Amino acid sequence: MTNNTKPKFAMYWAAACGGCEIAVLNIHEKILEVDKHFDVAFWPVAMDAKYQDVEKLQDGEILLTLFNGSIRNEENEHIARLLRRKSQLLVAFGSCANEGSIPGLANLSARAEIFDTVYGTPSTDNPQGIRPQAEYQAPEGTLSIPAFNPVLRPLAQVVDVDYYIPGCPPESHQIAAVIDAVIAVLEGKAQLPPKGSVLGAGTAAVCDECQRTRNVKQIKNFTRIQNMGEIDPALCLLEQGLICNGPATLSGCGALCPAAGAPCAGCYGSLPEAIDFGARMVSSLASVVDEFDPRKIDLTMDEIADATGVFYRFGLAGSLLQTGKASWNEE
Amino acid sequence: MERITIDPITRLEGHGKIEIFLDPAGNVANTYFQIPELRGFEQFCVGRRVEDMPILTNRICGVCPEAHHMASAKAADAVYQVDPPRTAKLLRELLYSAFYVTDHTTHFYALGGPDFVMGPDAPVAERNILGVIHKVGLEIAGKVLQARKSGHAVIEMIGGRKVHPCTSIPGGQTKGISEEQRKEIEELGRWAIDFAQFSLKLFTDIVLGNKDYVDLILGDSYYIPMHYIGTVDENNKVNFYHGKISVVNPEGERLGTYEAKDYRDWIAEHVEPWTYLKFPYLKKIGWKGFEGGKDSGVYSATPLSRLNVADGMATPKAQEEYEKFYATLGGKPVHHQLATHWARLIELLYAAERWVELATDAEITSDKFRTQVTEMPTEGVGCVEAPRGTLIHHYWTDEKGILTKVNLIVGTTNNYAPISMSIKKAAQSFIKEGTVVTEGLLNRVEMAFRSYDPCFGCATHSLAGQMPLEVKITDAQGETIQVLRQYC
Amino acid sequence: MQEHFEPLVLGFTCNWCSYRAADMAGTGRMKYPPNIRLVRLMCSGRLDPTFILKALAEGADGVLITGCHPGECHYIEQNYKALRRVSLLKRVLQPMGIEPGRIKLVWASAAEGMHLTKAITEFVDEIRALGPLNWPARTQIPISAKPVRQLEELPG
Amino acid sequence: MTNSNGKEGDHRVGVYVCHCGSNIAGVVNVYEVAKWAQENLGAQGVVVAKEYKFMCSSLGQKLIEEDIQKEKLDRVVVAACSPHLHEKTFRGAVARAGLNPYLCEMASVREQVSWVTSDQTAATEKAKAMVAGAVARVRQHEPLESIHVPINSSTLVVGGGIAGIQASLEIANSGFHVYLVEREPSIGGHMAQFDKTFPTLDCAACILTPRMSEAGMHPNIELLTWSEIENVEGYLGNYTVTVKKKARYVDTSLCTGCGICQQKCPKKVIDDQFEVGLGYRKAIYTPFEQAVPKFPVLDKDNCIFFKKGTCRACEKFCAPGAIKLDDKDEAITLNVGNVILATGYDMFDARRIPRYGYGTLPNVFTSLEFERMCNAAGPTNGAIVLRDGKTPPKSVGIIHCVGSRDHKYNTYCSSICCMQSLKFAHLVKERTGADVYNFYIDMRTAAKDYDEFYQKVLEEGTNLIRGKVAEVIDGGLFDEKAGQLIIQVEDTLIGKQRRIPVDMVILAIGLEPKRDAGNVAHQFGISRGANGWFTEKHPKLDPVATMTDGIFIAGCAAGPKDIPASVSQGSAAAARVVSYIQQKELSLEPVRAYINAEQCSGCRICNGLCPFHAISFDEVKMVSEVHQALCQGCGTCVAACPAGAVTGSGFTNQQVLAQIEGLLSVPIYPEILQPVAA
Repeated sequence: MTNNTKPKFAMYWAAACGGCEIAVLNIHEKILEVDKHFDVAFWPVAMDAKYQDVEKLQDGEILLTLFNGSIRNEENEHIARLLRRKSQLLVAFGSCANEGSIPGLANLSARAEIFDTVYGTPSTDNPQGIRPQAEYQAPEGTLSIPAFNPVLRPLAQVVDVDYYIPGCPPESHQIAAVIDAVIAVLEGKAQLPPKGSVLGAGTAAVCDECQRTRNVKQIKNFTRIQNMGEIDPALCLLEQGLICNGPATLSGCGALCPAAGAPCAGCYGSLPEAIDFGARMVSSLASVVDEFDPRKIDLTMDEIADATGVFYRFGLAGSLLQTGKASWNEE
Repeated sequence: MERITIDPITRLEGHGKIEIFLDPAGNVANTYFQIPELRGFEQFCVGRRVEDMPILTNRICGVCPEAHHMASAKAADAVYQVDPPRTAKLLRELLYSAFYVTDHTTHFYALGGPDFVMGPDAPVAERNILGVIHKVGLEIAGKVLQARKSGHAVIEMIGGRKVHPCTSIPGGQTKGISEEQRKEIEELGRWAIDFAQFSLKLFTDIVLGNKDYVDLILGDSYYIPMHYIGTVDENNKVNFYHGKISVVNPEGERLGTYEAKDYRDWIAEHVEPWTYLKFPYLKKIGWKGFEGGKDSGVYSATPLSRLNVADGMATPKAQEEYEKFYATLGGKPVHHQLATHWARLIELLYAAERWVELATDAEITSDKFRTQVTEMPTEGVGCVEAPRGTLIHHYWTDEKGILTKVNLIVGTTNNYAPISMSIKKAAQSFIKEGTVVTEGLLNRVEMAFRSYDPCFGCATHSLAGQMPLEVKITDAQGETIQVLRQYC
Repeated sequence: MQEHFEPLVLGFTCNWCSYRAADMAGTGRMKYPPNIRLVRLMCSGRLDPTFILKALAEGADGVLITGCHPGECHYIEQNYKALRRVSLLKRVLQPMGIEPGRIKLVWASAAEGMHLTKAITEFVDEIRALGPLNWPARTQIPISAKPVRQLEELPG
Repeated sequence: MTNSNGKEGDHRVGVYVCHCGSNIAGVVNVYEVAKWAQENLGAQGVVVAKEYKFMCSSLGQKLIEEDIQKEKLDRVVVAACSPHLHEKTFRGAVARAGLNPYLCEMASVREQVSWVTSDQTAATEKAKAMVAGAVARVRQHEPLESIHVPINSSTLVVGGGIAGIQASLEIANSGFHVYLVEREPSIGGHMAQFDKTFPTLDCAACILTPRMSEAGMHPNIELLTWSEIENVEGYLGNYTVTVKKKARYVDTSLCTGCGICQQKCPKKVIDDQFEVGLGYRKAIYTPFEQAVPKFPVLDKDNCIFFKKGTCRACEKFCAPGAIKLDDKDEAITLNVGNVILATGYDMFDARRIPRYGYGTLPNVFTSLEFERMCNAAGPTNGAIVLRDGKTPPKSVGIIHCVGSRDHKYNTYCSSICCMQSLKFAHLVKERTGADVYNFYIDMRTAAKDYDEFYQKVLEEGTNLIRGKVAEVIDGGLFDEKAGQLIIQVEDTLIGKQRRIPVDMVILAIGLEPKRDAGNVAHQFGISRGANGWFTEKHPKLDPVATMTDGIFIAGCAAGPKDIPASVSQGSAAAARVVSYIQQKELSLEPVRAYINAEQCSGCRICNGLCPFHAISFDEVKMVSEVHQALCQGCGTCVAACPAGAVTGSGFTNQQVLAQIEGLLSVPIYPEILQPVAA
């Protein structure tokens, strides 16, 4: 597996669910391409190499690192900094590394709240109110686990990032495309895209790839999927009153969810031109609400349940505000 | 006091870490298996829309999102007291069966299998899927990939996406399948049955044909009597999607069978300050520490557990294998935890058979795959058998269907205590005073815990089938006196 | 926070009404607190919620949005869009711990310099009452964790 | 002084802080602001920061132009007054130096800082913040080319008083079409009610009516009397105005203005409009003899037919059959390029000062009533008599500043009352020989030949008493002759309280903005001052223009004026309009929206948002597009695009966000005193 004439490749998961790794496995034979062109220096899920081994490498010795998962604890943060140092090109891979993804919703709560809830659920028997400790003195000696940071962060908030591959997870065909592009660069057939580019995605929003018919948007009421009698299988879901994140979400997935009858969840995040996903959804939806009476406007907006969670489902940690007040305001 | 650290990928890389403390005599005083991961879903899912839960909880695990998607959808149904149309249930279970095939396949060939196919003491470099390929022949690699591919194909057809499906909602599914898709799914299913049988044959030939392996399985170091839970259908047959949860004690007596919604009468969770993961146990018996036996609340929920609690398998071929299983291992319940690998293959066969049953059901292509909700949302429990254990989602909502409280008991969590115990047991049997710690130890400890196919934040899924291990022996002063490592 | 808290408030004005009202307040030498700093837009319809989030993230304690009275928008009815966006944005921000009162929409015609002056003065007082927000997003939120609250009776 | 730490290859920004005499420098420490910009905004590309007494002066502009050349500036920030005043000025300067004019940004540190802030340190800090904001913004500016729009050559004049008539005639005589809209049945306004005009004492009618009929007959003037403005849309050069022609019940195409209907109409009505309650008119009437147009209007509320369903006298006797009892209000749409508002004024209601007895003491008159009384065509045919209609007064008191220069009512000076009161004094003496007492605060006769007139009146023996009248009471209360009026006043010249008995009191009531001036301001998108008069674009340099291009003001609508001033304003406004029309085409701010087709997903969110229908959807390319001609640059679609695919030039996200960052980069000055109550 090791061949030092080949450029080094690394892939790491920080606070991740493993979906990104599965998505990479799902490119099937393309994996062999990677092996052919790269010396896989570090890929915990795929082969054994230790963090110490990475430290032994020269700074910048790794050509390309795909980093998935967010920075949830001090360990994630440590590895992020290490890999940044060792890599020429660090790629934020997948929604967690790009914008925090769903675990980023934890930024709405104070750390203490999270612990109180998790270790005090209705099925938890914890009369002493025990909370896991980063350092714990067991009778036999000290036990340690990585400390849980107050705020979950996307990769770019911790280290400098060269490229972004969005998606939860990135679609396998997009991953394959990026790998082809990288190999083309290695073979001198292509140039690297400008730093900061988003790779493995389209240029417009999900609607661009959505096959549903669309009309001029004018929304009187918002509804929720379980409350709908009929759902028109061919008409834009937003026009049917469902909150669909498609208009604000970067294309590239092929509009999978709307095609399957589910509103776009927004996992590819916003377009590079857009600064804050939530702001885009708020602004666009509010603009097309067909209501003029201030009181009625408020009522219509009330129909959008959990606007915060829906508009910042994937992007809270990467948004302008990054967190709710509680998570940084803790005592 | 000596201290041995087995750190799967060292603390700063790791997703699971084993600490072994020795007493002055050099015997195992205690072991700690720590989980450094926490996300806090129970907290940040509060305030969300109930219909979002199936796509939010997906992200607990990218290896088994299907399990969370299903449990979540069932909980959401319960919140609205809505009974999805039969077609919706068929579709969900079909997706789920296909998922089981891919998941069990991955585990057996990439993780569990090599230990047996290659032999527990074979050089590390060979004890992975590549070794298996060399020994059994290249076509097996194709079969394994095919099994994964076809599973994901079905998942995408029904669930809308390969990873993190999106089609299950309160009251059913957002889409159905066409007759063309059904045909394709059926074909893939029939192939999956052959593949499952092939895998069982492989196991029989290589493992059961080899006395050493049988001894190993039946040996003492992996023998831990404990309670078992698992989901059974109305005939007490193993089921992954429907049914009640049944509990047997180490003697095989059925302590009871309960509705998922009553899980809190049966299960409680214990908290330790040195790990982020909780330890579920049988409430009626109580938490007695990391102890096996009928007086300790510790239970497991694994393929072996499911077979132990059930009266059999609901499909013919799997039923045959089931009977063979207990005939070979000497009756129920089986406490030889390594036998879990075999049990997993029997489940693989069941899943494939079930897959075809469902794909050939007349109603599977119906367009009645969703029921509009009518009741006011309140509270609901959803439960499925995840490959790694009984998965519970419990939601409380306000009258608008916004989550006010969330409780989750994730598959692997069920087995946290048993895994810790198995590790301790393995450690004890391989570390005796004076015993020089060999790399064999690493492997045995690893085998002990791999048999559970643990999925801690999915960290321990390892493509090359190799759990890199490191043993650090330090003396009481904390000075490292020996480091042992194993590499690919 | 400092003993004497002075809110920092950002204001968005419409080129046709409220910005002229601000001009008029000036020409009329009407006094209002210096806590507010104004941004000129062509219309309150241009108000992108991003601007409000940016202001809060950059340390503003409150944001005042001013536009033409309903029915008097220089661009017919674009001010209604602002009205709707603010209504929805407040709902999005509340669960994030940002009080709805930190964002306020007032109508002020070009003739209402005095009205605008009053509105600004009131708003600054309201924000002063709410206290500082000083959002830390810009100044890095501390990454490294303090230990989780210790509980008295830890076993062992 | 210049700055070396402007980054290489980065923008080179010049910052110019204006003192505006002491208007800014009196409160904001302009030296500190410039120094601060120089020292702290280097990283922002500021290479030079200067302050100067008057940036808008030619020398100030030259300073900027020279720096652009010398320092190779590519961006300019001017911290001075409101951009609405001098943005054009400085863009011009920048352009002369060879930069694109839109690479200049203003910070309004006068209107938004020095004029509205008491605390000097706080003001200086805020000024810094605004400079930082402007610098950050201007760095994001791109060169823009302005957009050209045609100017519709028709003009709307609102208000048919002397100012409106004058404006209309000037424009019409230059060969352009004018719509003159008047709410009353006839043009003429207040001037038509007057008798003599000061200081020349020539009769108002004699000089006004020729102008009225000239306007009435002018081929380029379309009179729309008995009409009101309903709605206004559009922008400079292209306004669309909806006018409501109120039902006249007279077919103007048939009416000959013979007046027979008025004779035959059996219903007498007190004329509280033109005759201010002193005279009568019929239910169908022309307000006065020389009314233009000559067509009468039927007063529905008083018409017997409309009350009882019978009568129809007017109809019976109208030979041409011009009476049209089924007449309806009619809305007509006018397309005009410019608008002149000459909507005039209302009189102060004397009843609001009860102690002067108007409305309770019969022989207390208002100045307007007295004008009508003096008027030969008026209710008394010019005879000056008491309320009884026959007794001439032996003594008359004229009280100045009624409702003016009074903190309880209007604080401003109505500017015409002094001369009007002196005129009254003269007329009383001339026609009745009665004793006349004028009670004044100060005498304001500052215009050509005015003070001469004052001297003349003095010589005529009018008693001038300096003092604010305390009250006017009935002599009956002082066991003196009942009906006799007693004026209680402190004569501040001799320092004595005096009680002066008179037969008649004339209250010189002040001028007030039209009751509905607010609505008019809203309709036309212009502003009003604290006292309610329309605000000029610049009180001295641009007195007839408003902040809204293409909307002009003339006459008393902008504040109390005498006839000569109103007339010259009418001409001035006309001149401004004609100069616009002559340009045929005008360049507008190139503030427009553009959609990046590559980023547009065709979600169609923006399609319904544009009130000017500038956004269309290309069904083939499946993307939305903005039509530049129709786009008015409000930026609503820019803000609404969920993909960020729409750019609003001049107000791009980058520009606004940068400005926000800049504005907030300077911390609030913590020791601000508690804010001054507005």
